[in-house]
Amino acid sequence: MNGVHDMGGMDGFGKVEPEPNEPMFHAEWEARVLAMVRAMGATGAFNIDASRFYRETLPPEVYLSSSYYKKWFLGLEDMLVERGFLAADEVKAGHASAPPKPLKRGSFTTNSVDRVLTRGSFTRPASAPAAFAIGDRVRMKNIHPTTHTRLPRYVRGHVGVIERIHGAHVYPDTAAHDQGENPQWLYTVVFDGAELWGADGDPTLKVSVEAFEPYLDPA
Amino acid sequence: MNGVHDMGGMDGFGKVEPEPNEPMFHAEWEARVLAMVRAMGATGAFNIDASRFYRETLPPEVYLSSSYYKKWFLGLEDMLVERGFLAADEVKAGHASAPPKPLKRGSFTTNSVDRVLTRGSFTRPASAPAAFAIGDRVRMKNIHPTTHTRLPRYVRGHVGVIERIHGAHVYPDTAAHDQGENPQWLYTVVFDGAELWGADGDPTLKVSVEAFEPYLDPA
Amino acid sequence: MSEHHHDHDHDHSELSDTELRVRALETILTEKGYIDPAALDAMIQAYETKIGPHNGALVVAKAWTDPAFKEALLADGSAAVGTLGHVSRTGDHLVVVENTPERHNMVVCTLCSCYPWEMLGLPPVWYKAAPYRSRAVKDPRGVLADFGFTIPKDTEIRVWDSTAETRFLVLPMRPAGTEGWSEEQLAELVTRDSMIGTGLVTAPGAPS
Amino acid sequence: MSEHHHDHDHDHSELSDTELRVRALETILTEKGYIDPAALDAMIQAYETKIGPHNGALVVAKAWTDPAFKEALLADGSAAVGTLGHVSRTGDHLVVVENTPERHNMVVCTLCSCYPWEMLGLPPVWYKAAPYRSRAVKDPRGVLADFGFTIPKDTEIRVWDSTAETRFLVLPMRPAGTEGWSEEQLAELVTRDSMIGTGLVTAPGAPS
Repeated sequence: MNGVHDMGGMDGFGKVEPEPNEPMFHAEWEARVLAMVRAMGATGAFNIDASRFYRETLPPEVYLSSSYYKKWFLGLEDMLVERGFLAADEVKAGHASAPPKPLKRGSFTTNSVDRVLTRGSFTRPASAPAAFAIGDRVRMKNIHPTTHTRLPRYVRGHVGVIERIHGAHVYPDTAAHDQGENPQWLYTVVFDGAELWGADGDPTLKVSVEAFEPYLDPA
Repeated sequence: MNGVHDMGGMDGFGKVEPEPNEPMFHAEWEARVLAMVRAMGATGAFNIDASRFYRETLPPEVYLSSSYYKKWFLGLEDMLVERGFLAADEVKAGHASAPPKPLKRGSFTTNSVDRVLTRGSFTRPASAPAAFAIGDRVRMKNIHPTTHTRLPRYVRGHVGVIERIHGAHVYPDTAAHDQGENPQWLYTVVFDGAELWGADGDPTLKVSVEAFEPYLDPA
Repeated sequence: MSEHHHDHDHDHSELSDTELRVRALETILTEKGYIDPAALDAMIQAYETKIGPHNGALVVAKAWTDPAFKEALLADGSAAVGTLGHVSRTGDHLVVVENTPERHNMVVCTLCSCYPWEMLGLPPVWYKAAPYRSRAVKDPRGVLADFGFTIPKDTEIRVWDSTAETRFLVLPMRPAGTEGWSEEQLAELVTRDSMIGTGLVTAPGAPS
Repeated sequence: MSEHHHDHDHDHSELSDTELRVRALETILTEKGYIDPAALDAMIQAYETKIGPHNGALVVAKAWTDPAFKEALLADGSAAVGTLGHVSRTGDHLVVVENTPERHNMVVCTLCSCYPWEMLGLPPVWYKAAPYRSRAVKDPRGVLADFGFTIPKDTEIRVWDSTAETRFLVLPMRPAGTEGWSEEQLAELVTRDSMIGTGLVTAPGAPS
């Protein structure tokens, strides 16, 4: 979707403000939100792509005015209600009142912690050879799905060069919507700054994105 | 600038909500804001392009969460302070404490009202013949100025056809920044929906923008 | 959810904060001698009484009943409207676009809120809000559905994005069953939304 | 102005509202039997103690002192890091990119907040906030200026937008004046920001 989350190349957000000696969490609830998201993901209630999509579909003014973990919290709550793990009236009451929904991978217990701390692999067997080789010129497709995609707006329609091939990976565009892992070849595609930003761009700039094969046309 | 104001083609803002029997103003202060903006514009404190730029440069989350006239108010206040018509401490105090700055076209009095109600003309003599003719195919330039522009992101890089020629008009990209009227030929350029939105686009859709000649390359 | 719906100003404490700030600004501008508040009153009164969709409706009704006027209107909106004594101050840049069974026109300003004030009055909140501005150029049929109507699926939809000082007025289709009606009667039927392209004109009792 | 700076949560009443909602959700998830709060405690403790930029710093220091490791690291980041006993759980998709006098690398995730947690810990607020995410791919030198440094004007700047599950770690340049230092000494110099590409590694007393 063309949401406000897709902010590469936007102006007007001001300066970057590094925070000296930044704490890991700015409030205790942030840690609980992080842990709940990871835990419920580990139970199989949702995958990482779905959780991103729920954050992206927060109302744009909420997305832009909420802190990072607030967005995580709001996305989590929406997702669990919409997928039937909670009822809206339970959220309102602050207590469970309906039976739980079965979890694909079971409850999250202390035995599950280790599994969460080990990062999963997104590589999958490929169903076909890679369509592109290192050095190939490709044009990013001009797609505008209202669903989840990882092709940012700022590269659509632009021509880049295949620089790396990462094997076939879970395809977020389908995985986010429970339409399967649908593995696709993943490439690093690199662009000249001037290709993306025109004559005013920094002449020393090169930008790459990680792009799935369905995003690419030969150029 | 690539601001959140440039929202053509964005997803996630929800349904359009028509309001039956909508009043002209939803609060009395809205009318005062409208009148102050028009009045101060008439004094020559700023032109319409500058006033748009000040609204565009409000913080994005403020832009998206403020009502229309609230944005007008915030932009007006910023603009008058930044251009030296008010001092920040006067705004804070709610009263004038420094001498006024001379106004190009004088104070706004009851005699000025009629002038405001008659819409101005933006046509100017052209300094050169039009570079394009009706029916010409043109590609919208891929420009990303951080300054004011009226070339929306969703058409940049795309190919359309010149449909109408409106004569030479004041050029907002310079006028907004007090760099002169710099008149440029203005065209209606029409695009197929599929050119803008790809294969998922409505096949019956055509979209046009009003485009100044510096935005266009032959295609 | 519309921008209006989310408006922080609807919170009472913030509303009064805005009110206070607006009053303070007017006080300062007055004390500086930049403006006369009475002139603002007069301007607001003029907006409230002189402009509005009745102006556009008269132009549409005239076009429906006077083929020569219609031809002139489509050729040069500003010039044609200028010939009508009762509609004034149109400016130089009015473009009138005609709905037909083959083509439905719709007007938007994706970048801000450009709108033909002189023909239609001040724009409604939805016209200036993000849902309409964002979707009109990409999903106009979805937008029309929000207004409760559909157009035939093979009708071309032409969206005019008002990115400059040209201003667009849609000339809607004259409804069936209005043969012989006077300009005044016809003007009564013409809604604001039909001149933006987010509504159709229907005659009472006639099939829409 | 950062997202953080504008955060509505910093208002005390809203903060407690968020706190209450977060607690309520945890209560419901617990009552439903989906989670054990003690498991959340254990997870948080692990994040607070086990991950962090010290992991990445060790990898960088090793690469500076062991040419074979460096070669392996640049060829396959995950495999090379997997050979180090003291750094674990890197996942399969680590890509290490080397800064040179000719090229400065910088990592961003424009779409969300992808970041090599296992190497660097949880990302800082600025990395996840709109100013960095929006500007890094268009005006990286402006972003570096916000961090208080510049790179030579003819050095290539390569920005890696982390739009998939690959994760990027910048291998910064080893500072002059550190000849003969041990891995442990070198690791002390390596900052988190230098491994994102928004900082340089400098040796104490050495010219930066």
